[in-house]
Amino acid sequence: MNEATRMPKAALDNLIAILGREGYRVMGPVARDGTVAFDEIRSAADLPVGIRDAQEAGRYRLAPGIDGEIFGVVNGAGSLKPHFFAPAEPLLEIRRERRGFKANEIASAAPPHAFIGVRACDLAALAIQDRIFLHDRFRDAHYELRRKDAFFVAVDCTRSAPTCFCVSMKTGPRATAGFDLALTELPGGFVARPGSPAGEAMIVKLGLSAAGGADEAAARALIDECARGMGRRMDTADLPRLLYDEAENPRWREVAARCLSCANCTMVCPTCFCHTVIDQTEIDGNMSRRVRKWDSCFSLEHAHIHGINLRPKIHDRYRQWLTHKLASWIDQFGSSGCVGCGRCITWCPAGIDLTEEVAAIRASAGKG
Amino acid sequence: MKPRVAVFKFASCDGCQLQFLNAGDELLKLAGQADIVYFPEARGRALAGPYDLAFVEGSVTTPADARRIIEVREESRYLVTIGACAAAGGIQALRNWADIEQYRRAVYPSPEFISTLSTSTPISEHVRVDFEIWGCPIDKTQLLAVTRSLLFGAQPVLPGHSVCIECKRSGNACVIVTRGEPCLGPVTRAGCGALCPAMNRGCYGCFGPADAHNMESFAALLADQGVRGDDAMRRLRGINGYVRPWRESADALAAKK
Amino acid sequence: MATPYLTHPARIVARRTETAGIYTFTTRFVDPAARAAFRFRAGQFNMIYAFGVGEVPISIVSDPEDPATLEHTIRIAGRVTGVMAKWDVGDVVGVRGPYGNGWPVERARGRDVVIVTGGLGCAPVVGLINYIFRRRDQYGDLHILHGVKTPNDLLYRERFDQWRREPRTRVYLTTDHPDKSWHYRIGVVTELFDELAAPASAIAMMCGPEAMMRLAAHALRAKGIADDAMFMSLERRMECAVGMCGHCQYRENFVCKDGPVFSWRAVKELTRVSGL
Amino acid sequence: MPSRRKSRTIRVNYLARVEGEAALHISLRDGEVVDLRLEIFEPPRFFEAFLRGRDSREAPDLTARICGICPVAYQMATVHAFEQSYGIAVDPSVRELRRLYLCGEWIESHALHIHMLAAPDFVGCDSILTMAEKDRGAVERGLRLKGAGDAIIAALGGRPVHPVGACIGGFTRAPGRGQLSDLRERLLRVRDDAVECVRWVSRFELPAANRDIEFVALRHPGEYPMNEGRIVSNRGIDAAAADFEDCFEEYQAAYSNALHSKVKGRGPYFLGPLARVNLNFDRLGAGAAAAARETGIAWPTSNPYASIVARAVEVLYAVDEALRIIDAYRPPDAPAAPFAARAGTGRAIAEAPRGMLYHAFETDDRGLIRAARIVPPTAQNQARIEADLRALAPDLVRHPQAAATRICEMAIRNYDPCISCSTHFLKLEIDAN
Ligand SMILES: Cc1cc2nc3c(=O)[nH]c(=O)nc-3n(C[C@H](O)[C@H](O)[C@H](O)COP(=O)(O)OP(=O)(O)OC[C@H]3O[C@@H](n4cnc5c(N)ncnc54)[C@H](O)[C@@H]3O)c2cc1C
Ligand code: SF4
Ligand code: SF4
Ligand code: SF4
Repeated sequence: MNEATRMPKAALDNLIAILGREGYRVMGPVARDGTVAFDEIRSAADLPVGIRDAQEAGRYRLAPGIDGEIFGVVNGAGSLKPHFFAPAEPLLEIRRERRGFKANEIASAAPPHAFIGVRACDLAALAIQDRIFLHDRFRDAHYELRRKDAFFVAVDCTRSAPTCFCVSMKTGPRATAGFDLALTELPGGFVARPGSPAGEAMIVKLGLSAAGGADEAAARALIDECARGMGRRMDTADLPRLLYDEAENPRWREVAARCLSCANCTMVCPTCFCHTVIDQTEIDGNMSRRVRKWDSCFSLEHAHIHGINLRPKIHDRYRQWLTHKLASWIDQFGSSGCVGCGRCITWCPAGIDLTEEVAAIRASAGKG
Repeated sequence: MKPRVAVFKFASCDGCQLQFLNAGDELLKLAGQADIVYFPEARGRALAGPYDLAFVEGSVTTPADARRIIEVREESRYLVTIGACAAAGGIQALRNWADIEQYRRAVYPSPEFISTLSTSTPISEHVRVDFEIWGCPIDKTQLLAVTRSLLFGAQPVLPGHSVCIECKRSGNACVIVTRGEPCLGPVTRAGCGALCPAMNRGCYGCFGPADAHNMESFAALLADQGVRGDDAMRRLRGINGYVRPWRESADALAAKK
Repeated sequence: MATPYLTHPARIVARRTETAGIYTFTTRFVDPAARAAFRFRAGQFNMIYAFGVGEVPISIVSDPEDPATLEHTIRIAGRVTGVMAKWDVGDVVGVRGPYGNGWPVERARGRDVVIVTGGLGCAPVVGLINYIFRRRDQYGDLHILHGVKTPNDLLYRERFDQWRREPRTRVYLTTDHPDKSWHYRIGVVTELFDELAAPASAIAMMCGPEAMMRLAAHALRAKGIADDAMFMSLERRMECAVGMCGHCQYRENFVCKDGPVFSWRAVKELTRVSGL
Repeated sequence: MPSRRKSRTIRVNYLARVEGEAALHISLRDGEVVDLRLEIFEPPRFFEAFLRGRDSREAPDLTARICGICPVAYQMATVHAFEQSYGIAVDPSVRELRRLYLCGEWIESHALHIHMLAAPDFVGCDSILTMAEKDRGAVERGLRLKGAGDAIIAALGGRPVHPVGACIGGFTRAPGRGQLSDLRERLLRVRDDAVECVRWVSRFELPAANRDIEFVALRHPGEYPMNEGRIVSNRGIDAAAADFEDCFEEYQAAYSNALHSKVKGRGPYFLGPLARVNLNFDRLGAGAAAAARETGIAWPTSNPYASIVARAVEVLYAVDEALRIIDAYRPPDAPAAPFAARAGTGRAIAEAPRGMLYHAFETDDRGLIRAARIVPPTAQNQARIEADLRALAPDLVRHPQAAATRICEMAIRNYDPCISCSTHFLKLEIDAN
């Protein structure tokens, strides 16, 4: 395993076709309304070829990039998250019966999905969601059903957005786990390497032959250069302690003055898992669906208990989000809740940047 | 006995009560659960109160209506307002910043025939309101959910969070971030399903303010986007312009001018 | 594989009014298999579902040795519990659980137990007290401390009087604002600790407003009771109870699975900061 | 002195099953009408006043709020007025989409009126809810038709009431071809309902009446009129839409918050489906025309009670027209034409479900509105409604109160008055240049 092969760009269509024939719904980044999101693709032409993204805090634009470059767009707001942990889905259907009711699970019967063009940070994020939905004390049936048969074609990052900091979070830019096949895009083709038996089989099906040393070296060089040029960084040294100790740092209030409490950061974060479950009941009162929807620690309802709100102020909620993400997550799940994808920075309408907030708290630590 | 339901109208466009009729099959099912005894738009025979559940559409804009709403309250066990007019005074509350005499004279040849108050005010400024459904118009699904909850004898709940949450759940491209266009989503209450961003435009706030909002930061964001002060003021002083956080924010912008 | 959200119909077989606005429901799972499989520990809770309305966390107050019938004492607080007030014998409700860690009844064996509650009374400690009475010889002296704002807030007056008559049991009651009917102590709950005659080896278990529990912990510390011998049951919003929905987070803890009972040592630092 | 016995006052408080609030007052003395007042106490909302100073770009969102039942027509009249003022030429595909959008509103509004507001009269029920017990099939057909109309509006504007998609220059988002295919399926399914609906209403026992009526509607050289055309009447009006104010004048009655209108130098006029069918029968298209002929009514007809049939014919027309548009649809290059605001005046008419809706706006060079004038169809019909009631009045004394009320309501309902939109303000000066 792990032997690098050479894959011509034209073989991508072949890959998509094979996956389609094998029963997968093939998904890839598709440009729409000025950004990209994973959507169904039928051929490589559906991908944002020759386009690159320009990202900054609170700003995202697509613009012409390099001719023929297939994976020039780093990412958009949509990660893998919505495809496994759905933004809204019914879990139970509860029917009233003559005496009482009966609760039935709603099975989601979608075909398995294959994702093409997944970045290392998103694979890392999926592994984190696996911890929550599959490897904790309880397993989430809906998540598991979609997760178990998925196929992943990763793409190593040879270019980062200015908002990226996967190097700091040790999740990229090279895909190291969680994929079936990983591609590095070179000007003239891909270097492909398998990450699973299914990936190895796919290399055979595609008829790829071993890559030359030069190609491998070129791929490495591009990835290394991307790592060196990473737009942002975050000093993670002893972060949990820092954030716990600085729970009353004045910076929380300062950032809260800018924070809209709109929850965009948590919605785009590929690891955030908060959700709410509500009843959607037919008007005749005979059937109720228990529906799960993404929730956010920025909503007021999130910490409401009868008679009190435990996090009434925006600074309480901002601190909850950041402290959970970067600190208590480690206590809970053994890894940081941040993979350094930079989405929360780009998609915050107010342009709040967590790396800057952490740096500011670090700089003023102990002085509050 | 089935609960007695009434639908009242004050100053409004009828769009919210129309949602009952738009409910189609669900309206017929509702009729099996409750007696809709007063609903002039849909039913010829109007039965007198008391009512178990009253839906009130529209704002109070005339002296007669200011008296009528008190009667409605007295006749109703549980009073739910429907829509932006009833919850915030509606678009017609723009008169609250104007000289009503001028309005009246400017537009009617015989202004003395027109009986009107100088303000358009939400129902809650006149009587106790048990629950408010926001939106211009209200969302049909929310209307049915609230009604169902009340039929179960439970206090209704609707989300109070921002439109952004719905916007991201629907996978829309954020118009602020991708286009630099102003959008009221971050300070607006969810409920519409993030309709405007889905239609490729900024939200104009027809569901009123989200319960967690930061108007100061939002005003700063508009300014950063290059929205002129008077334009920003108009955006906030819209369909729900008279509701407190937006009113104050717009007034502050107007004062700066 | 079943979703952890799957709720199981259970029939109400008895309903008792404790006091205005507090009811105890005895339920039995409709499905015999669900009934047979259910086991719980003292202090664990269930998610109780009202059809079409919602689901809330409620402690199990019956005895773990009889898991076939479950008792829940519910205080009518708001939307979901408001509907529960109308429940009656024969009604079918949804139950899933048990969740949470429960009281440290094993650790307390052979020791004096101090129980501190406050406010409107706290169902979980009633279950705990009953648990201990049923195994009276396994525990040392029982000290029950309870503080209320006004005498009207003392909801289980008869029950306190009844406990007071039990052997090796002392009940300490106080109120901030007494009236003529009040013949217990006057003053804030922390002053009760002056009278408390419990050894440093006692174990303390508390349930009630967090501010009160914090004060109690400091008072007990002064009595020489160790931080890790004091336990408190915390309340957070819960929607899943299985550590997935995120609502009950209390910094590094999920109250649903790491709690709801925490040692004072674990949460001492946290309670210092408001809004966590 | 006329004897008191012969004097009779009929008061219908809160007209039922009209959208909005109104009451009718008729006093008769010896068989003569001495007083007849259709009081519209829908409180004034001062749209024309508060629109001043607002940005023209927000206008489609604001004018929509005049009426929750026909917001699309308001948006269409508004955007067309500004496009005229700003000299914007819209993409031909956008023009078609706008017809589709209005088809949606005609279908939904007419289906609502026919099944939920008017039919209960003919079936002898007090509402759709009781009618559902008697004739479930008809009610369900009405709901299906209404649902299909709503779906068209939602496809282009996100939701059926106060849709958000229309803007000056076009739409904020144009649907792809694929997105309209579901709609197409749905319309195909309700086409039979539309045909059946025409048959159904033509079986109603319509009172016979032959009145001297001036019918007014738009007329377009090649199409059944919707957003464009000239103003025409059966008494010889033939004027450009922009010359609306030369043809008609408004006056105020003390008892009503809605202004009345008449043809200048003449009298009341009749707008709406019946006027449109009467004046544009030759543009109805084969399907709708055939269905109209089968009803046995000799078109044009001067019986106002034929309105309900005309309305049903228009439902069928709108379904066919919507299908035609969808089949020929090519997405526009851009959903909206770019434009720059400039100082000027624009006037436009849209055929709302209830008839011609006139908008005129004057803007400054930033695109802020300096003056607005909105003349909704129900206000224009009000004098005509009163004329019909006057014709009925002498006969009313023969009927008991309940029956008399019903007769009046039926006569009023011919106009499907949308009373919330009939309230507006006048005396707006518009610089003609
Ligand atoms: C572990 C645990 C054990 C509990 N045991 C008991 C018990 O034995 N008896 C008892 O009467 N009460 C108990 N409670 C409190 C009980 O769960 C709340 O009173 C109840 O959730 C209030 O719901 P509501 O809908 O009536 O109130 P509302 O104020 O209308 O609340 C609306 C929603 O907020 C959430 N919520 C509100 N309060 C709480 C809360 N305190 N905890 C969690 N979520 C909340 C729920 O989702 C609720 O549906 C316990 C709480 C926890 C966390
Ligand atoms: S916290 Fe921000 S940067 Fe980190 S994973 Fe979430 S969205 Fe990406
Ligand atoms: S488009 Fe508007 S509502 Fe949607 S995320 Fe952006 S700011 Fe929020
Ligand atoms: S996005 Fe905003 S303006 Fe648009 S429909 Fe929703 S709440 Fe109303």
